[in-house]
Order: sequence, then structure tokens, then C-alpha cells
Amino acid sequence: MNVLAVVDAQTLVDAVGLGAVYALMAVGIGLVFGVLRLVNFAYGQLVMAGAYTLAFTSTWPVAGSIAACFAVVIALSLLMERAVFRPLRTSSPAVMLVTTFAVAFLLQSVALIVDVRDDTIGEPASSVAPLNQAISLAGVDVRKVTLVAVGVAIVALGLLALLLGRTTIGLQMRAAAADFRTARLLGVRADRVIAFAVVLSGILAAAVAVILTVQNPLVSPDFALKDTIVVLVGVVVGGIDRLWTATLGGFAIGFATGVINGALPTEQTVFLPSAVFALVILVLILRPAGLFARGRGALVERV
Amino acid sequence: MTRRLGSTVQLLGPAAAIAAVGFVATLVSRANEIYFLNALVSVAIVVAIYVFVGNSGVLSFGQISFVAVGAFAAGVLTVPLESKVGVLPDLFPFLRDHTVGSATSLALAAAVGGVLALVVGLPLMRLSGLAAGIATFAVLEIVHNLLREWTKIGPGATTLSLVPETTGALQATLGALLVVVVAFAYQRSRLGRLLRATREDPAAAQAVGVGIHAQRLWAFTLSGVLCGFAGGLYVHMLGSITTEQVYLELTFITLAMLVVGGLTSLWGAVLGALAVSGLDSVLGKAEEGSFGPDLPTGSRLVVVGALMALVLILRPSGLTGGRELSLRRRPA
Amino acid sequence: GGGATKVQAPIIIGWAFDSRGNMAPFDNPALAAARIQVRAINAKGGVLGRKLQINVCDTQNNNPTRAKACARSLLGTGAHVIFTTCDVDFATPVVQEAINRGKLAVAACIGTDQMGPKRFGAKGKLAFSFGNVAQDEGSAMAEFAWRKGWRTAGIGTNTVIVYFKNVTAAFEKRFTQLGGRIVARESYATGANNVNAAVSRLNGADADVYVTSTAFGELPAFVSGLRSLGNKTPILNSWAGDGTYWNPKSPLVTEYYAVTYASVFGDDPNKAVRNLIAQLKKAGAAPATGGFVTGAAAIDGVVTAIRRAGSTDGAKLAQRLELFRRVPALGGEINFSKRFHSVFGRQYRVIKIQNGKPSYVGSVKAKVVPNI
Amino acid sequence: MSDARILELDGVEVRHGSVAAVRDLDLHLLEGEIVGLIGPNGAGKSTTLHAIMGVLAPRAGEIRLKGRPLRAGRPEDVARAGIALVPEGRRIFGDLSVEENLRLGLAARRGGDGGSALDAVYELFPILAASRGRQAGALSGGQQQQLAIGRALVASPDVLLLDEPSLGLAPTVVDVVFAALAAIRERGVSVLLVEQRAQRTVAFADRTYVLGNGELRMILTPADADDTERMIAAYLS
Amino acid sequence: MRNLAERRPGTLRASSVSRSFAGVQALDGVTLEVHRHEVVGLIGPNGAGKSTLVNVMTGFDLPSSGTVELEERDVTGWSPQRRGRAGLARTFQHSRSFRELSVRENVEVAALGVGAGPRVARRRGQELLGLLGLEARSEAPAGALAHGDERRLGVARALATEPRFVLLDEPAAGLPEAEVPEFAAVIRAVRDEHEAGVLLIDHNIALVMEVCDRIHVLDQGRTLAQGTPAEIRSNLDVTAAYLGESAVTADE
Ligand SMILES: Nc1ncnc2c1ncn2[C@@H]1O[C@H](COP(=O)(O)OP(=O)(O)OP(=O)(O)O)[C@@H](O)[C@H]1O
Ligand SMILES: Nc1ncnc2c1ncn2[C@@H]1O[C@H](COP(=O)(O)OP(=O)(O)OP(=O)(O)O)[C@@H](O)[C@H]1O
Ligand SMILES: [Mg+2]
Ligand SMILES: [Mg+2]
Repeated sequence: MNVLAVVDAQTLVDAVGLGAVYALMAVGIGLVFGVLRLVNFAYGQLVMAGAYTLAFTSTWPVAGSIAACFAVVIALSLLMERAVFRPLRTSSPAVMLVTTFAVAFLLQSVALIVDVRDDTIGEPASSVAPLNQAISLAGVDVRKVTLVAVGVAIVALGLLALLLGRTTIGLQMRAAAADFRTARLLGVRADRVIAFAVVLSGILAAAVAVILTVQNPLVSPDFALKDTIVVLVGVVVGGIDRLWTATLGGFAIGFATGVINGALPTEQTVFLPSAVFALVILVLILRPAGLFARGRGALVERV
Repeated sequence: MTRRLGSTVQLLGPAAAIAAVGFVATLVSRANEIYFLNALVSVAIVVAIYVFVGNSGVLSFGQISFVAVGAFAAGVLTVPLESKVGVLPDLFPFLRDHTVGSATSLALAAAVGGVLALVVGLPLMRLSGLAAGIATFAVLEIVHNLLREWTKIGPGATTLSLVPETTGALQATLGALLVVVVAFAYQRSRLGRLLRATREDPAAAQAVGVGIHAQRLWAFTLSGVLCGFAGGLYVHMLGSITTEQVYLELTFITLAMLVVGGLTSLWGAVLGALAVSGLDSVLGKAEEGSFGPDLPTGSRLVVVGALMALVLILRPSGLTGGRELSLRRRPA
Repeated sequence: GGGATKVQAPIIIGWAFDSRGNMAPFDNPALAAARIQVRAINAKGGVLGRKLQINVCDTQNNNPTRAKACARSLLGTGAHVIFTTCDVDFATPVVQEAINRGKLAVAACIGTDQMGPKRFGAKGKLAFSFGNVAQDEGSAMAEFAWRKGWRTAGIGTNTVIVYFKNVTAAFEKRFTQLGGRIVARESYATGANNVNAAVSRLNGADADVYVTSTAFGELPAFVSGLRSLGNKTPILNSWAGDGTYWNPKSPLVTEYYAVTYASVFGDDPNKAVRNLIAQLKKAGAAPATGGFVTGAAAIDGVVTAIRRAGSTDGAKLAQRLELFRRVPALGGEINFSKRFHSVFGRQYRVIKIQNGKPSYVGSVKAKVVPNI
Repeated sequence: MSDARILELDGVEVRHGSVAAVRDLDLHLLEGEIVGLIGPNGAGKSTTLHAIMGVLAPRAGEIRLKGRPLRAGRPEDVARAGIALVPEGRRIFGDLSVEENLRLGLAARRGGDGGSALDAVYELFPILAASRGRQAGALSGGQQQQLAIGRALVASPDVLLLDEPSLGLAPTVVDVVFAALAAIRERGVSVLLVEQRAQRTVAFADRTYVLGNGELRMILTPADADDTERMIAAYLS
Repeated sequence: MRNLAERRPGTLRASSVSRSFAGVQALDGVTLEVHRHEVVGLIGPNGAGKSTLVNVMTGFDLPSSGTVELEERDVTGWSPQRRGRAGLARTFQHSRSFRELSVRENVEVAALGVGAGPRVARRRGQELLGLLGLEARSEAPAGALAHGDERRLGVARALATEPRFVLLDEPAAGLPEAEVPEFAAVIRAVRDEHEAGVLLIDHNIALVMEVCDRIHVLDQGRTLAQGTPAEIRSNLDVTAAYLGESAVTADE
């Protein structure tokens, strides 16, 4: 295709980097959806909290700063699970989603208050900045952070696939997702299982926080907000019912954004969102269970 | 007889609440009036969303796009002719050369909202669950993108200014009442009841002859009409509008109002809109120090967010429990 | 009458501003500077024998309902002139309330040509901004680039707001008029996640200078994105990129230029400006960018207009303001015209950040305001 | 058969909102005993089982397992203490495979070899063995019922609660289920069996409680099974 | 035994219907007819394909091959709701009530769904709730019903559409034994008073034997036997595959 001819290797590399970060977020969102049937809109605010932690600790040694970031995000995830997700387990999906809006809104407002330094929006976080340096491979600049993102995404996905598919706790996670009450009736310690999944997704959020602040050092209250929305779209378009398809969806939307941006001349990109979202609608109409879902999959429910 | 009485209460309750807010709006200062108008317009928008989301059980993030086209249609059509060429030079000639009165513009806003909803709903109403949510979200994004970039139909990325400010206390009250009455009539109608059956169990509804697609499409279109109308009220209240004002934030806050009130009832929609916008206004004033000691700046948002989350956590079916207003308490 | 001893009612300036939202970084310093200027003027007896008084109202992140309520309550308390937030889109509800009541609407630092009849029709005659017109700013940046001997430029346009777009467009117009060449045009938008891609491609273009106009999170991403690739080409930004609050510590910001109203780094050539900064610091409101100057300049300008008109009537003030040619004000001379109700022809300070250290490196003025 | 009361309900009242679905219920199971629980629709049978499992909290009274009170609100603890339920409406995991459903039953199993427990179920219900890898949601109604029973059996509980286990089962399979219950009783497991097949239940169980409108109406013994009048009276009033 | 007239006012017919799922042949060339004014029993072991046949006949599933005809019209490609409006009603093996609606509304909506006006719907609702013994619960939300009551509601809802044919998938499951005779009377009333054709699936052999005019036996997706209740009862294949010894002896 001609479009591809316009896309140079540099664009592809950058697109893969963006795709990998989105894939990581997709795993985190998909994992919680997998056990709770809950679309966590506040996922971006976990990333934001991690990024602020990096900003506030940017005078610390890198390792300490990153450790603090993970600690804060995991603690916040657990708090969210305990205070919000747990009471909502039996609620309708709409209620759960809107509650996570409220939580997102709340966390963002808190950030607005916490971020009090002189009259500026945002805090620069730069302890992890060296990861932004590039190594040159065959004339293409590959930033270290891209390699990290791709590596972390692959490893995380692989481990999770093993966990869910091969282990008892993975099976119990899937059961708790499908029917929480019955799972408990069978003796599944659903609280622990869910907390476990939430912690895993928190770990991923922290990793995303580190990766995103490398390239976007200024942390503001709406940090990662847009990304979360884009990833959510990707996840559903890919197929949220399975971790694999959700992740692929996340990757695809990141990668596609990167490539299209590179391929189109500047002045023609203004209507790009319309084109992209029209495509999203088309895919959903043709394959409501997701682009990568097998057949029409879970949709043909037996009556 | 009692049933008739019961259903009257279901309409009169919300209507009385709206009338009360409208009445108070005429008593307060000009500066404070706007908060009451805003609450009434919020009621109109939230009830318009409820018509589809509440009755069908399908979450839509797209309704605000109908509010947006309604607002911009009503706005562009009422900017005074003498200023139009200067302020909106790129408009299509038929938009540039015509200006209508505010009342007409509301009707046109409703029509535009309805037509867009019908066109969009035709393919989209086949979807349910998250796929429907994301597809309707895509509609919001597309409409936003077009309104923001296409200067032949509006001001593009800049503010649409010079819109006559004709939504006063009376107009806002009547407008909100109109939307509530239509919503009530619909939910009592045969179509409304059939749609609610599809909400509870699509397969069983089909088995008794109810076409899911058709029923959802009706409601989606009606909701589009009401959203467009509410958008018209909105722009005539503010006198100006930007695409950002009828986009994500409004989508989230209105959905939150609906869910906080109680997703499945008209009373919930009305109560949620009044409660959240009232709370927001009061806290805003408190931040200013109107009630004794200042709240720290920004705490308004924190409190609103926290209270919304709290209501949903403690009462997931909303303040009204998703029930209509009734004289007796229904045994749980 | 014998009112010499009677205290005259003050002239009330109603100021609707955003204390914590997106516009806070611009509104707060401008307001703080204005307050100091008002105190100074009042100490000298005020204007037309009347004291100035600033009444404020927080629009709370420019929520349109709040903004309108603010405008109405300020007008309700008798404001003669209404000041608004520093973005014309956010300011619109307030401006319309004011001009519909025949009051002068002033913004300290709106940077587009929209604050005036272009946006508000006939009544827009009453709307003015003491910020620079973006076209003027872009043009001045081009003059500076040319003077530095830079002959090729790579442009990165942030498309998210009109002001950003206008600056780079004007730069391009003026730079090519002067004989420069544009070797790359990339665009990105705040929140669209494409700044890194734009950086990668600009890095591939061989230019003497990269020009952009941006703030927000994209600013450090743009700068450190290029530097971490080992690219040392100078970067030139508009007033949006003033200040060091956004500077990442690694890699250090270097070879970075921004044009602005005043240097906040203690080395501004104008003593009055340095004094004002000192006072702001004392008041605990040390400015992060040079934009604060516009707050004081706006007070100066409005006071001059009131003096010349002998009245606070909106129409009379507007008439006087349109006639402003090289009117002195804190931080530089002010020009308005029928076409531009925002300032043009003002002198810009150029700030350079080298190895993380900012300093004033000279001034520049636009010779023409290009049509874009 | 020892005389130890393994499970005991003492003056239990359970409400759904304002409706008292079960009132002042005394009921007990001895070790290795099969006890029936019958009654018209809405009598409160399922409610009783849910109260035992801790899904519903009794408003009054106490439920004891081996003399120790059970805490409401934590069904997983009840399950792990040795009570398994075959719930009304099967409640199998439709998206999981048949084998995965059975493996979930092992969650409450205390020790022992899970694998052999699965094999025993496969032997009892051959159709499950044939469909091991299939998605459970695709099974027919009766097949799902067999899966639900099998899932409770692999937990090897001390007390087995069954809510209408024969529902939707072909007559041949009903025989299999009743035979299996008789067999596990031999291993000392106590069974509380809710059924609509009144006559067969009364004949089969050691004792049968009759519930009506939330209250205990009478207790029948196998001898009453042929007393048609008595049986019908149990359902009326 | 009813006299089966030769000329039928209408027939619901599945002809050579097959349906296979990944690895499972659920239906394999099944032909079955239901005439109005008769009750046909459909029995067979678990997984024989009974529910699948009902799904195919009511449009919730598409046959891999074969056709479904409703009173001489080929309705194979019709949507469920279109068939519903054309007079084909069903219950579900897993009760699917409109849980948040009241019991009364559940029934009324069904009448509205096929085009009745509100007044007619209300009257029909009252009648049917009476017929199935649910009047006392009519204002309760359907989600709060006990399991057996919910199954009865399913029957009431199907009948509220005034169907020409009604397909009942295990309607008596969960009904107390003592109430089965009463329920049998309801089914006969549907045949005789509502003049509908009934296809009855149930594992309660006593009920099936008592109310059915004809019985069709499926096994592994194929027709194993057809005939009068007496013929089926004495069919050894059926006994071996489905009834088992105890059922035969218990009912005798
Ligand atoms: N979730 C609920 N909310 C409100 N009421 C309920 C709920 N579940 C059951 N009930 C009521 O409690 C009473 C007892 O119900 P239960 O399910 O225990 O009866 P059951 O004896 O199991 O009947 P069945 O034989 O039909 O299964 C009934 O009146 C029923 O309507
Ligand atoms: N959607 C489906 N996907 C895969 N297999 C299916 C599906 N629906 C039915 N089957 C299979 O088809 C076969 C027949 O199922 P069906 O539900 O028709 O049986 P049935 O005769 O109704 O049994 P029961 O008496 O247990 O209800 C079963 O093996 C079942 O697993
Ligand atoms: Mg029960
Ligand atoms: Mg079946």
C-alpha cells in the first residue's frame, strides 16, 4: 500500500512504542474487567498518581523514586478496591462505570489541590529521564523507553496468560468475574482473588506511569486521562472479554495512531479523529464482540 | 382509581420540583439566577438522556452530541444577521443569510437533534453493552471533531458568541417541564413499556413480539429530539458556547447526575440533576466565602466527586432507588 | 460643588479570574501585578480624584455558569470596567455580560486578535486586551531568528488553540519574507499523544532553529524529546514557553529561547519591572512568567483612557483606547487600532535558557504585523 | 449413625426486605442422615438453604455447624467449613469449561486428592466425562444440572445441601442421583434435600420437614409416604 | 382420547431440521408437527435436542438445514419477534422474567408486545394471573418470586400473547407434585379454550402422559419414536434410553 511507503522506519518504531504503552494499560484495565466486570475509568488517575509521585520524589535516587511510585499506586489500587469496587460488586455495569468516573473526577480534583507549586500547572518529573535517550539501530533512533515498554508488555502479558490459564487462582479469578456470589458459595475466597487482580493491575499502572513520564515529564492533573479513554476504546474494539484481544486492541489503537499521524501531512489531520472513530463504529457493528474475538463469540448466548 | 392517582403523583412530583426551582429563580439576585437556570437546563438534558438510557438500559455516551448540535444549531441560527458575516465568515450561505427567532430555533434544534439521532441510531441500536457504549462514544467524538473543525457549519474551535440570551426563568422552567412531560408520556406509553421489557431481558422480550432494534431506535430518536431541544435552551441561557462545553465533561457529569438520582426512573433523573447541580452551585458559593469561612479553592470539585462516589457506593441504585415517586412505600 | 473634602466614590474594577484552573498561571500573576499598580496609583491620588478599587470573583476553572454569575455579581456591585481571564474563549461569557451593559471589557493577556469586534460584533468595540497579538509575536520571533543568523527553520505547530497556531503561522510568513526557508512543518496537539512523533521527525530535519508555540505538558516533551536524542539545535518558543517551572532536570534545558513581556529572572532591563517583581515576591506571589506585566500595563492603559476620556463610560473609553499609539505603560509601549484591540508593536524580551539557567539576552520588536 | 447434630437451625427467621420468608424454624441434621425439605412454591425452602450458606443473614435464631455458630455474610467460610450447596437454577459458570467448573468445586475441599474426586464424578455422570472440554454454558439444561451436582460432590463436604437436584433431569438420571445420595450417606455425609417430588422424597429420606408459608408444618417419616391424605394435607392450608 | 380430525385449521411444522454446534449434532433431520387444538409432548434424555428444536422453531436459533413453517408460511428466516407477533409463543427452560417489572406488568407487556391495547392487556393480565394462581403476587417485582412461581409467570406471559401455538420448555419443573394435576388442567384449557396448539417438553412423565395427545421422542438429535402416550410407554427403546425402570414402575 502507498500509505505504508510514506511511513518510515522511525515512525514505525515510535508507533510500536506508543502501542506497547497502550497495551500495558489495556492489560491493566482488562484484568480488572476480567475479575469484576468493571470498566475502571479511574485507571488513568492511578497512572497520574504514580507520575506525581515520580515528580515529587525527583530529587531521590532513581530506584527510590520508582519504588515510591509503585508503592503509592499499589496502595491506591487497594484502597480503590476496598472502598469502591467491593461495595459495588453486585451493581449494574452502568453504576460501576459511572462510579469510577466519580472517583476519577475526585482524584483529579485532589491532584489539582495538591499541585500547588507557584502558579503553574504540573510538576516536572525527571529522575527517570535518561530512559528517553536513544540508541541508534540502522539509522533509526530507538529510545530506551520504547524497548522497556515493549519488554514489559510482553513479559506482563505472558505471565498473566500463564496465571489465568494455568493456575487455580487464575481459574478462581475468572469464576469470580462471571458470578461472584456463586464463586463464594463454592468456597472461593473471592475478596482475596479480586484484591490480587487489582494489585496486579496497579503494578501495571505504576509501570505505565514510569514509562509515560519519561517522554512527558510534566505531570498535570489530567495526566493519562486522554490515554485512558483511547485505550478503553481500543480494548473494547479489540474484545474486552479476553485479555489477549483486549491487549491487542490497546496495542492496535496506539500503533495505528502513531502510523497514521506519521503518514498524513500535517494539515490533513484535523478530521482524523472523525475518520478513526467512524472506523471504530464500523468495526463494532461488524464485530460487536471485538475485532480479534473468535467468531461472534460470546455474543450468541444460548437462551 | 388509585392507580390513576399513583401515576399522577409520578408526574406531579417532578413537575412541582421544577416549578419550585423556577419560582425561586425569580426571587434571587440576577447573579444567582443563573445557577437556578443552569439547574433547570440540567434537568432537561438529564431527562432527555434518561428517555433512552434509563428506559433501554443501554449506556450511551453519545447523547451530549445531540445536545451539542442542538446548541450550535440554535446558536448559529439566532446570531443577529448584521454581525454574522463578521463573526462567522465561513458559514454556508444559507446559514449565514438567515436568522430566526429563539422559539423557532428551539424547534429546529430539536429537529436537528432528532434527525441526527435517527441516522446514527439506525446502525448503532443493534449493539448493546460495552460495544454500544463505545460506539456512542465514537459518535460524540465525531460530532465534536466536526463541530470543532468545520467552520462552514459553525464557529469551529472558537466560541460561538452573540447568541441572544432568551432562556430566562420562565423559559427554562417551561422547557424543563416540557421535556419531563414528554418523557413521562413516553414511558407510560405502549412503546415505553415495551422498551423497558427489552431492558430486563432482550430474549424474552423478543419472544413476546417486541423488536429490540425498533424499540431502541424510537427511544434514541426521541431522546435526540429532547437533547437537541435542551441544547437550544442551554445556548440561549449562556449566550455563547464552545464545543468543549458540550463534550466529555458534560457527558460525564450528566450521566453521573442520572445515576446518582437513579438510572431507571424519571424522578431519579430530575432529582439527580437538581441535587448535583445544586450541590455544585452551593459549594461554589461556599468556596467564595458566601457562607461563613472560605472553603479552600478547588475543594468544591473534591467534595462533589466524593459525594457522588459515596452516594453510588452506599446506594448503587441512586437516591431514588430507581423508583418513581409514590405515595406508599413499595415493599422491598 | 464643594466636594473637595468629600471622599469621592471609587472607580471599581471588577476582575473575573481563574484562581486554580487552566488559566490560573496567567490570571493570578496578572491580577497580583495589577493590585500593586493600583496601590501605587492610589498612593498618588488615584485618577480623576477617585481611588481605584479591584473587586474580584473566581470563575472556578472558567465554568461558563460561574463566569456569567461572576460578571453579573461584579456588575451588580457597581463595577465600571470588567477584567476577564486571559483566554478569549473562556472570557466570552464575561465579556458579553459587560459589553451588553455598555461596560468596557478588558483582558490583561489574551493573545489573539479576537478580543474585539472580530469576535463580538458591533458591541465588541468595547472589548480590549493588553496581551500581544499573536501575529505580532510570531513576527517578532522571526526578526529575532533572522538577527541570530538562522536561515532555515523547522516548525512544530501545536494545533490545540488559535493563539499557538497564529504564532507559528506569523513566524513562517515573516521569516520567509525576510528570506528564510522552512525545512519542516510538523504538527501536534495537546492531549493527542503525537508530540513525540513530531519530535522524532523534526529531529530528522536539518534546520538552524526549531520554532514552536506551546505550553502545557507538550512543552517539556518537545524540548527534552529533542535534547535526549542528542539534538542541540536552538529551539524558539513564544511567550507560552516562558519560565522555568516546566524545566526537567535531565536532560537540562539548553539552547532554548522564548520571547516574553518581561524577564522574571532578575535581569530585566527595565527598572520598574524589576521593582514590580520585587514587590510581588514580597507579597508571596513571585511570577513564573513575564505575563504578569500585562496586569500592570492594563491598569496603566485603562487609567490613561479614563483620564483622557474624563469618564468611565464604556463607549468613551473604547474610543480613546482605539486611538492609543505608543502609549507608555509598564513593560512597554501600547498600540491599539480599529483592527487590533490587542497590543502590537511592543518590545519583547528574549529569554535564553542554557544548561538550565535562564537569562535575558536582548529585546526584539516586530516591524510588521503579517496578515495570516 | 452417631447422634451428633451436625447441622442445627434454632428458631431461625429470615427476611427478604419486609417479608419474613422463613419464621421460627427449628431443623437439624444428624451425621450420615438424609433429611428432606418440601413445601409449595414460595414456602421458603431455598431461603432456608441460603441462610445456612450465609448468603442471607437470619433476623433471629442461630445456625450451628457441629455446635459452632455459623457467621452470616461469608459464604466462602461456610463452604470451607464443609457445607456444599447445589443451588437453585444451577448457577454453573457458562464461559468456563465443564472440567474447570468441577475444579472450582475443589476450592472448598479440605485435603484429599482432587483428581480422583473429579474421576468419581465423571463415573457417576458419563455425559460430563464426554463433555469435559466443552463450554459449560452450551450444555443442555439437564446436563448443566448434573454438572452442578458434580461440582458440589467434588468438595467432599460433611453436609450437602441440594435445592431441587432432580429439576430438569431425565428419569433415568434422577435414579442415578438418588442412588448417589444413598451412597454418600454411607460415607457419613449428611444430606439436606429440597425436592418437589414429595412422595419419593418422603420415602427416601430419614425424615422430611414440610414447610408452608415460611413455617414448619410437620415432620414426615418414610412411613407417611404412602399416606396420600397426609401428603396432600401437608401442602394445603 | 380426542378425536383427531383430518383437516387441520393450522399447523406448525419443522421439516428435516438439523442443527450442529462445534462438535455436537444437536438435531439431525427432525420433522415434527403441531396442530392447533392438540397437545404434543416432546421428551427425550438430557441433551437430546429438545430445547434446541424449540429455539429453532421460535427463531432464537437458525437450523443448519431444514425449514420451519407456520400455517403454510415458511418462517425459517423470520426474527423471533416477528414469529411472536404471528402467533408463536414460548417459555424458556431458564426462566427469563422481566425482573424489575411487576408480575402484572410482565404479563401486560407480553400482550402489548403483540399489539394489544392497554385495556385489553390489563384484562388479559388479570385473567392469566388468576389462571396460574399468581394474583396474590401481582404487584411484586418478578425478580422476587420463588422459583416455581417464576416458572408459572413464564407460562402466563406466553399465553398473554394469545398465541396460536405455544411451546413450553419444562413448564412444570419446580412445580410441587401436588399441583401437577391442576397444571395439567391449565394446559388442556390452553388447547380447548384458547384453541392453541401446544408443544410440551417436560421430564415429569406423569404430566406428559396425561395431557398429551401425541408424543414425540428425541434421542441424540434424532426422532426415536412417535405415537400416543400408551404406545410410547410400552416402547422398549424409549424405556431404555429415557424412562428407566423406576419411572415405568412408579407411574404404573
Ligand atoms: N430476592 C427476593 N426478594 C424478595 N422476596 C423474595 C426474594 N427471594 C424470595 N423471595 C420471597 O421469599 C419467599 C420464599 O421464597 P423461596 O425462594 O425460599 O421459596 P421456595 O420454597 O424455594 O419456592 P420454590 O419451590 O418455588 O423454589 C417467597 O415468597 C418469595 O417471593
Ligand atoms: N449454543 C450451543 N452451543 C453449543 N452446543 C449447544 C448449544 N445449544 C445446545 N447445544 C448442545 O446441543 C445438545 C442438545 O441440547 P438441548 O438443550 O437441545 O437439549 P435438551 O434436549 O433440551 O436437553 P435437556 O432435557 O437437558 O434440557 C446438547 O449436547 C447441547 O450441549
Ligand atoms: Mg426454591
Ligand atoms: Mg432443554
